[in-house]
Amino acid sequence: MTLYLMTFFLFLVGLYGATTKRDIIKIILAIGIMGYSVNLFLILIAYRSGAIYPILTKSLGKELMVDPLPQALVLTAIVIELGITALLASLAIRIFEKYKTFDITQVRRLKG
Amino acid sequence: MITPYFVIIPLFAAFLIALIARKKENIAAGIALIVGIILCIMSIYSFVLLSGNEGAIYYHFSNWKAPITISLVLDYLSSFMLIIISVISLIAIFYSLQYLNHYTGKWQFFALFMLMITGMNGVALTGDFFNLFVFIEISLFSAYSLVAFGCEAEELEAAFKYAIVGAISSTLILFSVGILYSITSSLNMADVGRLLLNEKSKVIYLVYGMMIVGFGLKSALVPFHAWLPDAHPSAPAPISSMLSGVLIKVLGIYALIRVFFNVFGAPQIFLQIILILGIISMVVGGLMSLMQWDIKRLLGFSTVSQVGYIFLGIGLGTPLGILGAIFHLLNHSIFKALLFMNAGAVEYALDTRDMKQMGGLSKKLPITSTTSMIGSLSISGIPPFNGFFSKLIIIIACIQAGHPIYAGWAILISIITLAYYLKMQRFTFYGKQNFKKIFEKVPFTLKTSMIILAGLCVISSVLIIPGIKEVTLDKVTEVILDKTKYIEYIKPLILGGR
Amino acid sequence: MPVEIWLHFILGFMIIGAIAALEIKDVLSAIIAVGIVGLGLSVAFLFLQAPDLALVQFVFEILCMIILIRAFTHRKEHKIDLKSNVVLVAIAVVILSVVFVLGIFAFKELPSFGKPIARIAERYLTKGPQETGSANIVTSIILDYRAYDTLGEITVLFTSILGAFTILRVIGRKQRR
Amino acid sequence: MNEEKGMTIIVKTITRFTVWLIFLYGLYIIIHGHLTPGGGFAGGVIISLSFVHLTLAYGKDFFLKRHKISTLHNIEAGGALAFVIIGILGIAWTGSFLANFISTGKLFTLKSAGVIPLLNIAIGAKAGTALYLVFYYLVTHRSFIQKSESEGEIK
Repeated sequence: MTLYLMTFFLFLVGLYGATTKRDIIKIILAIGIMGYSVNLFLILIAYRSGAIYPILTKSLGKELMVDPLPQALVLTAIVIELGITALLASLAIRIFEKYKTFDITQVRRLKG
Repeated sequence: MITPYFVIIPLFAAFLIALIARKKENIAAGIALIVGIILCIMSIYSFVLLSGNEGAIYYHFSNWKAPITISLVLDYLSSFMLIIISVISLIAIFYSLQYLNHYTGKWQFFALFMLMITGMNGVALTGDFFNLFVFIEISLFSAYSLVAFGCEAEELEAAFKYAIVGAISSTLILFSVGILYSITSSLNMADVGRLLLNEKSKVIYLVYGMMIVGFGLKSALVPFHAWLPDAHPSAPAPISSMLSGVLIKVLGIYALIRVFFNVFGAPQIFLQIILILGIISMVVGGLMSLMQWDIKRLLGFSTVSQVGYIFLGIGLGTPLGILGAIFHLLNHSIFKALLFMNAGAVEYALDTRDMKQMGGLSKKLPITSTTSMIGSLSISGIPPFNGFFSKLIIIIACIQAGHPIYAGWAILISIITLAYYLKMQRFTFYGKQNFKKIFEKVPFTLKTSMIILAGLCVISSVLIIPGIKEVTLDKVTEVILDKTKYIEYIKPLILGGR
Repeated sequence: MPVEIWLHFILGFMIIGAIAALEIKDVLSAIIAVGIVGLGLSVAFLFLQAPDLALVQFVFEILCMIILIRAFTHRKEHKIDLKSNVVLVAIAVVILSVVFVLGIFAFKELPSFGKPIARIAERYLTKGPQETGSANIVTSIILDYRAYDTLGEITVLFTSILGAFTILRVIGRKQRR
Repeated sequence: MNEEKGMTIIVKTITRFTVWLIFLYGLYIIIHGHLTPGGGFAGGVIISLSFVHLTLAYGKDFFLKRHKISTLHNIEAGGALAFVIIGILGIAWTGSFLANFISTGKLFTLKSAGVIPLLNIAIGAKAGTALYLVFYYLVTHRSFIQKSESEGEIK
């Protein structure tokens, strides 16, 4: 329970960074932190006390293993996170070229 | 079994374009056009096919049975969304054949377009929560790149804002999927719906909240709408019409309907929230549109307002309200695509989007002017066109459900809609001529696409005639309201093998 | 020591690292701080019996750090002593604290740590190796039972690379006449 | 760090030995994905890291003298296409997309698990080249575009 709450807290730290920071690089890092916390949460809910990793080896008999499904999901989620980082980084580089700044409050030709 | 091909064909096309058509732009365009036609035929055929299959076709991947693997569910609602996606995207592909003359990187455009269709088709078909998340990401990633396609400063800025908002909302959705997995130990939507029937924990409200915020951000409900008026106008015109016409509907509205009606069983708290937010977005979007001078920004805010109508219909929760919402969803995708294409044609001819520098275009661009008039009249709800009927149904549904005040708001905003579209017509196509010269005539494919969509504005009103309504729109409404049928099919297969 | 205590320790470390990354003024230090959070995550995966993920997270973190450092730190003009808007920070802190308090009530209802329901998991664990022939059950899930997700995953990667390539074109529009 | 010429002679000499180790480790991870931890994606990232290593040590032009960037693009799209084609072959054999249509073989041997190793190799080829391409475009953005414009690669 406290572990879940700490993960949730990490998620909210990331959300705080993504909504309030002015620096584009900080926003990208904050999005990354949110991704980490979700991945950790998915693996936390998969853990079974006293269980081992879900890979058979010849020497092992029938032992309790952790839930493998969330691990498969997190593998996909990590790749997606890498994709969004790459895309955001390339957008940030182009924005820097055009505006000569990483300050989101000065990147403001649009009024929305 | 045609179900998986809706994803496989555009995906294959995208990879093929990236492999063989990198230097040959005409081949890329040709592949995209062929795929568009194939998907269009397949989606209409799928709707016909359903009547012989008791209204639902299930497909399981990798030769396993449902909760173990991912299942695709093709029912009337999915098929309806597939038709909207493929028809609008076919017209948008045709439109962009000549619209892209002024852009570089055609093959990237068509490859990303194919990936966007892949993502949306995947979302419309999937019956699995995590798979929903993956396909949302595919279509969003291509949407970010296509918004920034012109590589101008404003476009990059809009794409960055869109990407940040999209990343936050996707992370929220993934978190809520994790919580759902923890309390049910399943990812299949039907299975989760079945297990939640006798689940009374409070954590489900956290899931509701996260899902409403997550999908609300994608469908631009009002407290979460700030990205839309930047992102949609910045894209090239065919992409604007895809984003406003189809993407927000599939990723936002369709996903919300599927998750909350078919899986969670339309909880009352959800309906209340959606109803209130829908009315707020209707009003705010309408009032903001009145103040715009950029023609595409005006259309962007108008989208916020019309999405509010759709959510008003859904939030009522009655069969009539949902019928109106579904019909308005279809109509809005047609006329908003048309209006964005008109704006694109004007931009193509004049190289500006400022309405103060236009005026008197009706003589120079007669087809654009006429079709734009049809689109404007449809969206503001003038009788012979489709927008009138869907708005009328929503208003009647409001009164029937005992909310005459909401009906009043809907009528008021409808008048405001007429006002700002008349303003758009007055300053763009009629009145004093303010532009210096027309750079270029509107090319053939642009004209043709606009004429087809204008025709559809009239034709789609046919769907409401008794007799046709029963076999089309009513079937879709039934799927939304019938939770038991959606979750039923999973029962005999629990933990089955091959 | 039991796993829980180690995990509390690592998570605390990650939270501190995350806050540091968001508040540090220097770009390079901020990126490295996030890198440390990611490596902490990798260690946490090891404790939670997910060696696949620990490996992927580890190499992913290295690649991400290289990309971010090379992309952002050689821009000399960039200064990062930006103050956030005080009102915005106050609003965000209030809203997020409310969400956190609501979260305390909600997370109580989840199955407690170490005791998941694992309904479908049993099926994968007992029959997976025989049915797919793969000793690594995570691999058998991502490439056999749920291979469609993996197709989606490589498509996401493909899209983001194509998108980055599209965005990094220098000239987006041809000159108008 | 000089982008054009790379690092000092010491770094270059050590790189010459280590880069092969990294590359082979990545290959091992990909091929043994169904037996040990790791798989196509992890191995692909490691392979791309070996390319990144080369680029950092020798400067960005070193790698491209040997392999044209379009080859990497072809491998990337080809890997993705191979995944889809294996899936479609599943339809042809068993009637279900992405089905495991090769016999699963004996557990714990390299030649087991049907199509899983093939899919791992496809993912590895795709991820390895794709991630290197991302690194390459982001880091050498400006000069790459100018160079390829003069060669007429981007119109």
